[in-house]
Amino acid sequence: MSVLAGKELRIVGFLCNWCSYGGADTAGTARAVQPTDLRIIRVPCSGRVNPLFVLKALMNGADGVLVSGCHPRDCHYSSGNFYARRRLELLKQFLPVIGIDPERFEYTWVSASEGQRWKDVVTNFTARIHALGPAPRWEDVPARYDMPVELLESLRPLGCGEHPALPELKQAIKDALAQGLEGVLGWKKGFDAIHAEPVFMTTPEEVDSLIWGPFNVQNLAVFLPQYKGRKIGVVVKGCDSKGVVELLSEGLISRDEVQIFGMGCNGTVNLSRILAKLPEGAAIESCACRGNKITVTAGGQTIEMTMAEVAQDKCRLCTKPNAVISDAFAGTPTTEPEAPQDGRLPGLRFLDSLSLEERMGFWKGQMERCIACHACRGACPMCVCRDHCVSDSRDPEWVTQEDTVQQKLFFQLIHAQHLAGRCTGCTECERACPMDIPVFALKQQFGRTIQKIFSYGAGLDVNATPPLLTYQVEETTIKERDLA
Amino acid sequence: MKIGVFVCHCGSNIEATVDTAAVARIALTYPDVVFAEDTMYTCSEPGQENIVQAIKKHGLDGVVVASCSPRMHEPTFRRTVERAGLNRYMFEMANIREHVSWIGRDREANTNKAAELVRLAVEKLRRDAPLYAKQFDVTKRVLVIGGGVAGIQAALDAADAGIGVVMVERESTIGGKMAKLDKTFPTIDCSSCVLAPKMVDVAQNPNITLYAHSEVESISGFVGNFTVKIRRRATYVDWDKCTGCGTCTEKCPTKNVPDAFNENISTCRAINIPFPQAIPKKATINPDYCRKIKEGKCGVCAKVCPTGAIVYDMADEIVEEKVGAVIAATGYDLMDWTVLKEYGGGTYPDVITSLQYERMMSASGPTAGHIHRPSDGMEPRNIVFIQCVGSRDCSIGRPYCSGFCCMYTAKQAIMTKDHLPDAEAYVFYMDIRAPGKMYDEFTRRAQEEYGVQYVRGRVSAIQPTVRPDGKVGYIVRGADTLLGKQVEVDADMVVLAVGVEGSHGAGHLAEILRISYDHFGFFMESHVKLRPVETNTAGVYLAGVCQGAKDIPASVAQGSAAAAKVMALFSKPKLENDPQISLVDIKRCVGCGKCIKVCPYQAIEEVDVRGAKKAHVIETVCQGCGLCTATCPQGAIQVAHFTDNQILAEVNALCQC
Amino acid sequence: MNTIRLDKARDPAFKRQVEKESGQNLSLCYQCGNCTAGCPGAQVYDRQVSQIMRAVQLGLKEEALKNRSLWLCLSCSTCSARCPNDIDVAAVMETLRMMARREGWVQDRPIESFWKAFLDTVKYTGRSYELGVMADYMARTLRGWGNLEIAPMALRKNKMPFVPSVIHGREEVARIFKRYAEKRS
Amino acid sequence: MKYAYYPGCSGHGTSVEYEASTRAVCNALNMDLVEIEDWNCCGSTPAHSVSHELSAALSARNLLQAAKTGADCVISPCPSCSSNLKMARWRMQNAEFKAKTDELLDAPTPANADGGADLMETYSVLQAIVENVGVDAIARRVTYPLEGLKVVTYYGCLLSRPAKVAQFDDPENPVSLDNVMKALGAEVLPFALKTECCGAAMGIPDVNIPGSLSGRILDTARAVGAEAVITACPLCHMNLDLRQRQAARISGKAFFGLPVFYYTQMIAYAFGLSREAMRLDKLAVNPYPLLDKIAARREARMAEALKTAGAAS
Repeated sequence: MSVLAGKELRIVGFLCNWCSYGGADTAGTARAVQPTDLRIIRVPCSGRVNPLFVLKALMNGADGVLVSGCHPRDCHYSSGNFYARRRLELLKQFLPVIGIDPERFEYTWVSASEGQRWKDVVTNFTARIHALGPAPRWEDVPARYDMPVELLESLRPLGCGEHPALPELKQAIKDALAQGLEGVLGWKKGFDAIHAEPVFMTTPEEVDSLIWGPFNVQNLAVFLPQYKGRKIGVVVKGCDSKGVVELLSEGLISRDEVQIFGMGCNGTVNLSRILAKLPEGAAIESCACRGNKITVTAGGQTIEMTMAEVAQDKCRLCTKPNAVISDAFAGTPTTEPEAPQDGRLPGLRFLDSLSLEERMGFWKGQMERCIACHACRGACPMCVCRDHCVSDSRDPEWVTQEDTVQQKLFFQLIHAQHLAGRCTGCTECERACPMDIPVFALKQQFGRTIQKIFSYGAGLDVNATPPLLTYQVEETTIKERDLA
Repeated sequence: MKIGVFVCHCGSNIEATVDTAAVARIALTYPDVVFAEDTMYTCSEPGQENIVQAIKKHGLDGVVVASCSPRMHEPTFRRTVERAGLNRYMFEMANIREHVSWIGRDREANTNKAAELVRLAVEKLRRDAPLYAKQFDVTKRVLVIGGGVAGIQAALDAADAGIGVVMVERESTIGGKMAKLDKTFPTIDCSSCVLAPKMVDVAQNPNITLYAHSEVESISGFVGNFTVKIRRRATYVDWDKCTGCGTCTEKCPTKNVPDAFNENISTCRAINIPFPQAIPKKATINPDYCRKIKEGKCGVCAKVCPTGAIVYDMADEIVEEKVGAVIAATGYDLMDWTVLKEYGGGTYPDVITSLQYERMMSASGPTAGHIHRPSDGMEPRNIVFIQCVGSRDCSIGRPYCSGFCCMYTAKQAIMTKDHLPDAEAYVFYMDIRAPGKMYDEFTRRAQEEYGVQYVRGRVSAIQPTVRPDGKVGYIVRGADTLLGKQVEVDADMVVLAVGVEGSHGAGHLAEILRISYDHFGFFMESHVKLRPVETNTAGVYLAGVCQGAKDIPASVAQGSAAAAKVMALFSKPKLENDPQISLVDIKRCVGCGKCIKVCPYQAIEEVDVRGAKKAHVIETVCQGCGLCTATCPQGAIQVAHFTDNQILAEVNALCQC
Repeated sequence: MNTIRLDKARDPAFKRQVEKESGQNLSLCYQCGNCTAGCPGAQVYDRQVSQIMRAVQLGLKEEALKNRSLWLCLSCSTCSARCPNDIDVAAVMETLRMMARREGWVQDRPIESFWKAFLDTVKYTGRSYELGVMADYMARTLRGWGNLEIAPMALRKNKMPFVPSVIHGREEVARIFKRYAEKRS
Repeated sequence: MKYAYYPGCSGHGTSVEYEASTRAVCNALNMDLVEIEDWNCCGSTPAHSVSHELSAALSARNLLQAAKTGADCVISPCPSCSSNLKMARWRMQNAEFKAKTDELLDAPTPANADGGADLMETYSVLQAIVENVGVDAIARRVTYPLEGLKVVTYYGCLLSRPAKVAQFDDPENPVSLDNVMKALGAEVLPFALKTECCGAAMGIPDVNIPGSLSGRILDTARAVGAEAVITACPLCHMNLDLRQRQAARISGKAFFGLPVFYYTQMIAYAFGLSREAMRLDKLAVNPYPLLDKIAARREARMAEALKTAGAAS
């Protein structure tokens, strides 16, 4: 639909039926003249406003989006706006990472009696959007294809040698199987020397195939929900264990149905980094690991590399190398480093260094490369919707099957939004991406905001309530925003 | 789907700034729209009939009306489409009056905007499904909050209709502000003679349960089924035993307690019954002053009480009541006029409020009806009344007229002349607002019969001075704008007609009741003209000044009106829910329980469906807020008529690039 | 008094001009008279502040500008402090005074002369000089004799030095006045 | 804190005693004052009555001179001067007004980030004493308390008005002077005319205006039992003190005989500063009988205290 050329910008408002919609009526009844740009969508409650609606509007070309609800403590449904406040504040702080000016989105509170306030809100917000001008359009922004290349310094020494406690771990698993555990998820050697693959160990022989080392990259927590109702075990690295904790805290698996086997982790590799050092397309013949050195023979060449060169980014800043929860822990725990000042991985560091428009261009370039295989989703232990992912559904139909940058990015936004407050930072989404798109940056943007506002990190406490499923009547860390 | 669109002119309300014919033409280009036209008054009988005929003639499956706010006429048009055989929920509205024609002057922009809003409504309607209401039981009892004249009237009317009433009053007696008044305008009736019999009726009516000295702590539930927690504040007297004999008060040695009932112009004892006609007539100890409670010494009242009713270690008690409806009648308080330093800010003893003056004139008041000024007991000769103190004053954030001050000021001036025939009464006013029956005549009588001197102008300042005889005087400096002169009166006493605001704590109560309130603590009615005693929360009604300044007859009328609304609500054997509620798609639900966690009404329960955990909505409990829908990652729980797909369709209609 | 034909006499542009120059919304005034009530000059005014405000509201330019009150205003701001509608009435009075000067409708020459005398002293010396101002003023207007009543005491207490203080930057100050005069003409 | 000091023209004429006592008191309170070099008249009421730009230009020159001192802010004892300096800075925050005013100056004023003029802030000396030094510090320094002296404080129009520019004390019921006087041991009587206008400079063209207005202030002060009036403004002081006889005559009252002090003179007295720090000789209404009374009360109290102490030991 056409916006009156030159006169109006496209501003979408989501107003709760009881307070703000009434406030807009009161303003109308008082003939309080306002700019004509705003289009109001009536919703029952500001708590009904899924932040994805706002993202949808902004992705599809809205120049500004306004959400308005009842004043805190005066919600018609008693607490809807409290949830809305958390979700919308988080959204506002998320927007810059995809190159959208957060000033284009605002949320506020207007009661049904506040006609004058509503007029001020509309007038001020419209003036703000006009000052910002039309939103940059995805088709106009130049795509860029440069990638973060930074190699972060590791917080602790990473290693790849034989783990001395592996026999102890195997014995613990064998004992557990003997006591009636149906099977235990672990890793075994894969199709070549640098690939590991998951194994569901049910016999002592299978347990003997268990390996532990830099190639055990998969987060096995991803398989746990599908074993629901069966008593099984899982072998975890520190990062994997956080996923288990989060699944437990959300009630998606039961504590009495899962046994957790842990061992100190010394880091895992980013396979793309190894492959990049090898002759293109060469088959891997052998691999030897000692200390922090990996020696790979491929295509007749023997190439030596260090963990410092090929380790996964997350391992470099890892502060939880040991399982945060376990029933059996083999060997001595790895020393845990202090949390770094700056926990950003290269993806987010790179995005932070770009201007808003450059960030848009970045995602445009990356999403052009995206093949929509959804491997990111498959690898994510917290993606529990499985067959019911909204990206595959027509009711609701959040994304179409259209192969456009916006649709593909919107899937990533859904994923990131669904993980807000739940993502444990295992970066499996990014690892699994065949195109090496740094999609974890979107989740980390949410994660750091949640850490900042709610001092909350997911996957650390089984009894914690994720911040988006609760609220405080007075939010001391959320600045009251006032448009009037 | 076949959709019909009706674009209303609303006379010239919409047509003046929106080209409704053009909107109708554009609407015809929208998907599924097979019929569109502009009509003069869609809500009028011919307008509605027109819709009915169009549905029949064109076989419409759904209707969009573009007119006023759905908060106004959505129920009207739902009935209209139902008359034509459609499901009442196959209807949507586009608000092109309050949100378009009344707020924008640019006809082109308005027309475009109106057409877009119609588009939103069409897109929403295309995804609507017929809905059917469910019935649920209703608790036929009503909670009345506040025992002033409005609350009393509401309680008595409801009780007379056989409805159980729970009345909660913050003070230790009912009666409210009216009980403090000496006389009432325009008849100069004795206030307590009119009110006291009604108060007695409240006490004696078997259908009424009265909790005095109590406050509403919390309310949960919804229309028909509220659960109320009431805090019975400790009185330190067992009211079942107290006979109201007054011996305790007589013997209490603590005599310096500010007497709140007498607006603090006098003192009372630490154990007290506010006034002779109090209901309930029971004593209450003020723990801030009681020596026994504060210091552990004394205990005189316990010694003299003939029934042994004194309980020094009494604690607050929480009681729970179940009701189906609530009437808020919490009245008002005077605004804090001490911000007005030019009137002394409360430091001049002989500058008092009209309510204090009322107590002074009352025969049951502290001076037994004799007018003596507080500072030295002198009988005043010159009394100045200042109107609009804290009313119509934007500089202190009080833009509104308090409504009844003009009338009671006239009454008090007349009463002054009655009490002190030789005294002079001056009234400084800006405008006299006397629109009620016999009201203007009354203010005229004050001037014509009683010789009250009215002066048109505000008072700039009150300046105390010491007269040659050593007595304090108050130079009241104002203007006579009719004369165009500055004028002064050397007054003995000044009475301020202080403006009103919502009762202290009204905002907090509004939050408990989930109703809107304004900046001044007044509760917001559902529609300013047509639904004056209803609120936007079903089952919660308003009576009296809590909704806005009004005098006694209007408060009484509203009390009866609120009671009538409750009777109508309770007249049905069962209530019907609004079926625009959430529904779980069992196939999509993974049983994660996030919806259960956030639901404000505990309306979602966990059920076992063939061994799998699933969410299930209790239909009569769900209020349709949609918080669950926004929470569920899979989109497995959808609130009807505000589904993800409907809102997405609206967003997509607006933003397509 | 002549009847005012409002349809002819009203000058809405005048009201707008006053509003623009004073930054005040005159429509907010509801004529409560509080400005008049608190005005220390009310007793000597020939037209009360509230009446002047009314004249501006109606757009009656002469009524608003041709009066002595504008010149007797003490700029004490009591009217502004007590206005229930938060109108800066003193700013309106000051605006009207400037407009009256522009129109050549000064109704109180002596007071204007006092200002001129005062400002001339500042212009020539950089500072004000009470005795000089007084003498200049009395010479210009042949008025102000009432002040002679306090002169002996002032002189006895040596409160009025006979020599003005002159600042180094007096030419700089004079240039301010010169530019101001050029801009006005 | 370092203050750029603006004495104002009357400090060299009618209010030499204010000027002397202000400097002495600031010195006693360890306030670092640097007089603005070659300051000019702020233009007073005549300038802003004639043109806001002219008034602002005269003030702006002073504020630019003040900036050269490297002080934190400007202070002035005279409410009219400080009001003008404050108002100039306030008006010149508006870029358009700044541009118009700059046209009158030799060189334009420096601009701040918002396009307004970057000028130093001005406070009255009273505000600086009350807010930066504090009345507690004054109370601690008192050696000769004003034993039972009953005073009314008279602020005049401009100390706290217009509120949006003055940003000091309550516009209707200011209390800063009251607190200072209480710290000195005086009893401050309730006085409704604290901010009523005294007639300002209208005495020059028409003595009847300040005559009647000041007459009323003095009459009420006497009626409530004041022994003295305390003021902070040279113009007010002139109308209440120098014109006191005239005021009595014009308002048809008997001569009030009420001494009118600058608050700084009272501080100087209570601190026991030198005669030159008070310049009581400059007052028109004879203050000495009253001061003798205070001294007598003090001596009586001391004697009483000694007696009690003796009896106790």
